Amino acid sequence: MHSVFDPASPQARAVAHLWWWMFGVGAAVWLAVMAAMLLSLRRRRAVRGPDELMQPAPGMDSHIERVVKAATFVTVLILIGFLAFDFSIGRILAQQPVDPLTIELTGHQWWWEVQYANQDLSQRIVTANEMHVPVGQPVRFILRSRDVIHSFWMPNLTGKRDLIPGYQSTIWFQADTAGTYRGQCAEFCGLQHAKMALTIIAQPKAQYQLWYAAAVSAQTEPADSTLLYGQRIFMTSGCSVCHAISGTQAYSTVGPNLTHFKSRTLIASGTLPNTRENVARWVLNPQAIKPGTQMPPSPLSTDQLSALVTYLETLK
Amino acid sequence: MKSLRVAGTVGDLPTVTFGSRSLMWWGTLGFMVIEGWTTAIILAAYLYIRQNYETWPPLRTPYPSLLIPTINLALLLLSIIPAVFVARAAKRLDERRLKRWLVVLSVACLIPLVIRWWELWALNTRWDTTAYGSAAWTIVGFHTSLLLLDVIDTLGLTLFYFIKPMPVKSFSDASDNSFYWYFTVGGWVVIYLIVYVGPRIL
Amino acid sequence: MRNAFLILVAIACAGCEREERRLNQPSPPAPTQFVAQVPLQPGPTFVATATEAPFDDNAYGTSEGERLFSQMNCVGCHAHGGGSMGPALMDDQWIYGSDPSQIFASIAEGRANGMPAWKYRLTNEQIWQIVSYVRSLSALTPKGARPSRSDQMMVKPAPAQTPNAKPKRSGPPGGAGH
Amino acid sequence: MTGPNTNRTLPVEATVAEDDIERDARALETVWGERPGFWSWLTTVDHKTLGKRLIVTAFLMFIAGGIEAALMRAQLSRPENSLIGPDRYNQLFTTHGTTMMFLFAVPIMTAMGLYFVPLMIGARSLAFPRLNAFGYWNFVVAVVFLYVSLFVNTGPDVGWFAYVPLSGPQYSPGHRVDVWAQVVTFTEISALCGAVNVIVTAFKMRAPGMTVNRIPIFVWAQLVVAFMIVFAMPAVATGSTLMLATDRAVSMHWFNPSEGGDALLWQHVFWFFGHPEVYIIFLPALGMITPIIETFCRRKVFGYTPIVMANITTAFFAFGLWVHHMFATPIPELGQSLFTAASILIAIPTGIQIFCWLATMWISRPQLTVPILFVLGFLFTFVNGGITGVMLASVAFDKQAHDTFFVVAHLHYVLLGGGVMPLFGAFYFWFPKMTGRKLSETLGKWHFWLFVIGVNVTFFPMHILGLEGMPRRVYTYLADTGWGPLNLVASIGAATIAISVLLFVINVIVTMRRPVNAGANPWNSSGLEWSVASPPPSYNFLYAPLVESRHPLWDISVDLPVLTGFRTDRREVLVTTTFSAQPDSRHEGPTPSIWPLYLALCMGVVFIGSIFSPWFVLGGVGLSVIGLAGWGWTGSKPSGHERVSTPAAMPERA
Repeated sequence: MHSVFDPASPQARAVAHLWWWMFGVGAAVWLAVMAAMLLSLRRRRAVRGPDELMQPAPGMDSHIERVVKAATFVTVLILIGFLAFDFSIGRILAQQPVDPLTIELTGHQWWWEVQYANQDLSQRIVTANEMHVPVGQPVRFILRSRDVIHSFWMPNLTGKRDLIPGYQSTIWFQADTAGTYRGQCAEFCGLQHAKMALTIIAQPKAQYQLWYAAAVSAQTEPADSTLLYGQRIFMTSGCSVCHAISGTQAYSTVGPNLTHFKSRTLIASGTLPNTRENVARWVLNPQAIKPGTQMPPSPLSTDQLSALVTYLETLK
Repeated sequence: MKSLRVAGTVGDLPTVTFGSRSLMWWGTLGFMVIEGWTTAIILAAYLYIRQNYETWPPLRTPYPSLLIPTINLALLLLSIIPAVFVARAAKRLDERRLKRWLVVLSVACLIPLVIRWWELWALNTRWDTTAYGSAAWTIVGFHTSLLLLDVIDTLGLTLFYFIKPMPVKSFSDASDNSFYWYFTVGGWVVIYLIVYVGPRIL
Repeated sequence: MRNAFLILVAIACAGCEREERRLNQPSPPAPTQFVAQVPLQPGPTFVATATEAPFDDNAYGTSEGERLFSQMNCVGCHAHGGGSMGPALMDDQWIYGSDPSQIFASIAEGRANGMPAWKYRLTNEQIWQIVSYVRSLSALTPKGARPSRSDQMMVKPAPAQTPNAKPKRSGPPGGAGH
Repeated sequence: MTGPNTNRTLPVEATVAEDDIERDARALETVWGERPGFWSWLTTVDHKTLGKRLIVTAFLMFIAGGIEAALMRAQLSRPENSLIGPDRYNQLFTTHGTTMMFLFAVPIMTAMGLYFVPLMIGARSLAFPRLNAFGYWNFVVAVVFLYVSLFVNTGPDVGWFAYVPLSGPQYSPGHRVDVWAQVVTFTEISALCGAVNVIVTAFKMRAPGMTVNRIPIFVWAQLVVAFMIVFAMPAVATGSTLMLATDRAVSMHWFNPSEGGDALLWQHVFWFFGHPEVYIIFLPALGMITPIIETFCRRKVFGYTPIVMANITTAFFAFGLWVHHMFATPIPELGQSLFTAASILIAIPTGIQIFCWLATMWISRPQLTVPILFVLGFLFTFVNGGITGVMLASVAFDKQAHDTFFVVAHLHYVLLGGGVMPLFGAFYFWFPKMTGRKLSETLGKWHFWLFVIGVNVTFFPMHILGLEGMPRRVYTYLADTGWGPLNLVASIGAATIAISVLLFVINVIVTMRRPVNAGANPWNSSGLEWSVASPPPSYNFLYAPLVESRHPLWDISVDLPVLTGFRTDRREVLVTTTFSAQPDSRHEGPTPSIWPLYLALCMGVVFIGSIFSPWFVLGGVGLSVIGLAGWGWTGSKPSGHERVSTPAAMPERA
């Protein structure tokens, strides 16, 4: 699933490498200290035993002093070595990417706004919570926040970077192996901080190009009457006030962009699989699933709801 | 209990001491360090905020005016003189002269406190317009609370000396009060330079 | 001693009320009775009593109202309460009355000269939240629940820092305007 | 040091007559003693009464924090658990953090200092007893204010660190964060009062002959921590009161990015205090370990000077590494790597102390009583936490582990392992001195084993959870994240900890029913505190003990050398010079007074009132002027027999 232990990018691999070395040396040091502690109890006395004072024996003291000095010296050596190792890993992470794919990520209270920047406006993609990235090409994120501090973190791909209002920070990685990677907001940001996940799908370049072309293509116009009825419900009831679908009159940027909504694997910021029944349950009462989220329950009747969901399913 | 062997007597030790031999002096020093460090932190935050602005003070915010603050600074510096005389009289245990200089010190420290109200508005900005205004008001406001605390101490001490018989150790407290007053005035000089003169230089 | 305890309990309940986060609760109903704007009315005359906005003394509801006020672009016409194309909301001049039911009607049904009807766009709970925020702009709601400054530019004194509005009769007699 | 009668030749030794001791003891008891009754309960200034009271209050806060932790673990035991909603959970984890850090850890460590420092340095009381009372009552106001607020649904819900802008005026409506800001302010005042007291007592009131290199290591640790408090607490007091509270109450723009404010400024100000705070909790615990090891290894600790130097070095380094809490923020890389180096180097002084203890145990024959068991538990748990701490110092790794359950595991290993275990060991070791009764060893062993097992079963799985992507402060998690089983193990561990603490409470209650039969020195230890009765009389020392070595009770063969000559008709304490501890002057201590409590309530009116309206602040200041007048008035009662030491010394006034 997602963890630091199976890295999928050079950055995460470097850190995992550093981690396993630290774990090994750390465990060895800990075992050594435990051994010293337990062995020091070899001549322990009964609690009720005689308690005459032990006068310091000069011979023993100078010997033990040399041992303590040696132990301290070894500790300093280990720490200095570890410091050097960490700086070398740090330099790997600090290299600048060469012609990266740039994605602008903006944190909102409890979802992620994703924008594929591109000079040619027709090639721009605005989506939410889910991103496709090409394998083998560096991807650079420009991170901003519209409200509170969030933190972008994909354990398999790279370390975390905070999104702080008033700051623009950047982080980059290069996915090596294809796959679906999950990450979650790592800085406490309010009521639904626990369910503010995002997904990155790393695909070989060819598949990525296909996805990109589909994502940029126009939505298919609703053909039959139920789809038209569904679209009208979307436009007239509260949906279009917050959500936008490019190619229709809904253009509000308050909520996540729903263009090509059906092509996403998860909805509600990585909380539910994108099935018809989940979408219906979510639209009817999102507060039951994510109490405190900014989307209100919708006063739709059952047939209005099914028409709306049918329309949403056409947004491939 | 082991038996006790007399190894000396403390009977002939003094009970009233001055300066760093007395506990109260160390307590005063402790709180001076705390308040001085708090002022240093706020000043550091003030300079940290400075990084967020191209121009300092921010656009359309006038410089703090210098007239009233400079007058108040002079008054504060002048008030060190009665404080020195209070300390000297206290060390000589001369109660009559101590009372006289305490009255002078009380007046000399009350006036700057009153003027401080206009000095706050001499910042020429409100606390809720920009971070610059907030920082300036917080620093001057915090020092005003220190000034108020010390004025209360001085007035209290003066009042006590006039209305009740005071023990000898209150002389030591009087010299500690002067010691604390030097800190309050010294702290204001630093704040004055950074908050009032600083914007013209930073 | 007993009434001191009662006062404490009263303060505690006010605290409870102000701080409550009403999550996943049914939407408070739209008002059924509207306070009359004009004393002339057909049929038997009756004077509706002032209604109670559900979020007036709830800090979370009022802050959600503030969020909706900017997200639904009310700022476009009313600015941050000072008014531009739309009327000002911070002063004590109320064209359609300042009673919660009247403001609810203004938002839900819309008003002349361009005020859109939000009845089908927003749920009742959201409209009530905006009602409470609008009333807090002119300091008609309790001080503790009014929002403090926002993280945007400082364009107006924060509602929490404006003194409570003196009750002023607004509009024709019979208007609640409390 | 100047002083009229330094190192005069001491008179020929004479033992104090038995009936003189009786007479002086009775006289001092009347002068120093506490009259029973509620009024004297409120006006007490005895550092032992206030110390015990602060320990009990802080331990109640430990239990309250523990209950909050148990509720959190119950909610996290299963994925998508609906036991506690997000709003209630946010209040719980914030109050858990705030209670444990501000209301339990720092106060109980300073309380151990306030109780034992006078006893260990041979002083009759603290330098400023009424200031100590003022500090305690401020702490009580903080406790009452936080927990009343929690029960009226106004508990803070933004984390114990309250990062802006979430804790700012726009994203935290209502008064929840104001409650947090004022609770922090009260605990700062309380800690600062304690710190000034400990510093001045340790500098000026040591027993004659206790030169700087004869100060017990427990006192050294408390002294170093007091200095850290003096330089760390103002940072958060400034941040919470002068910046966050004013931002929320009067629309200041310290943290408003649109008006020149800066969200990172809060993190700098908070963590500049935050990291020294965890060392303020940790160093006193280290100071408790040395006397325990010395007593039960029956041997003077190996390396007194290295341990003292290590304490001082840790204190300095602690102020130089706060940015390692902010490695994920857009701070330039070079700056971050500086703090990596500092964060790594601070491990060396603690390492030296641990090597010295291991050396002492190696070359002696330790008795495995409960206190030393807790020291072994400390070594077992803390060394693990220390190593993960060094790992977190690396910028690269911290980017993967920051704000995840890996950090939760690290901080609990170092706080529970490094702080609470030595504290429990200290309770078992000094309980006979405080109450005159020994805690039961069998119950103690059960408590020890359950606690160590509980801590490790609870927090070791969190290392793995953290590296598998589980962020901190989440009220629930999805089932398909695979975090369910390990969270269940952690919740079971939490139950074990709860049982072990319950066993400790039972042990205390059972022991308090037994007769007072522990005697002055039940463990044959070496400190001055073991030379007085248990529980110690109100005046601590009948006569000022003359100290001639680091371990007074072990190095004196027959009888204790003392300095007599104190007046027995008023509360007299001995003031000595700072470095060589030569007797310098006698100081009259204050008598019980109500003004500390009154002034603490005025502080309550000022700070709690400032949330609701600024007029409370003016009213509170007015009330506190009356308090200051009362404090000064009772403090300056003329007493006829004063002897002045000034260059123009006047003859003794009749």
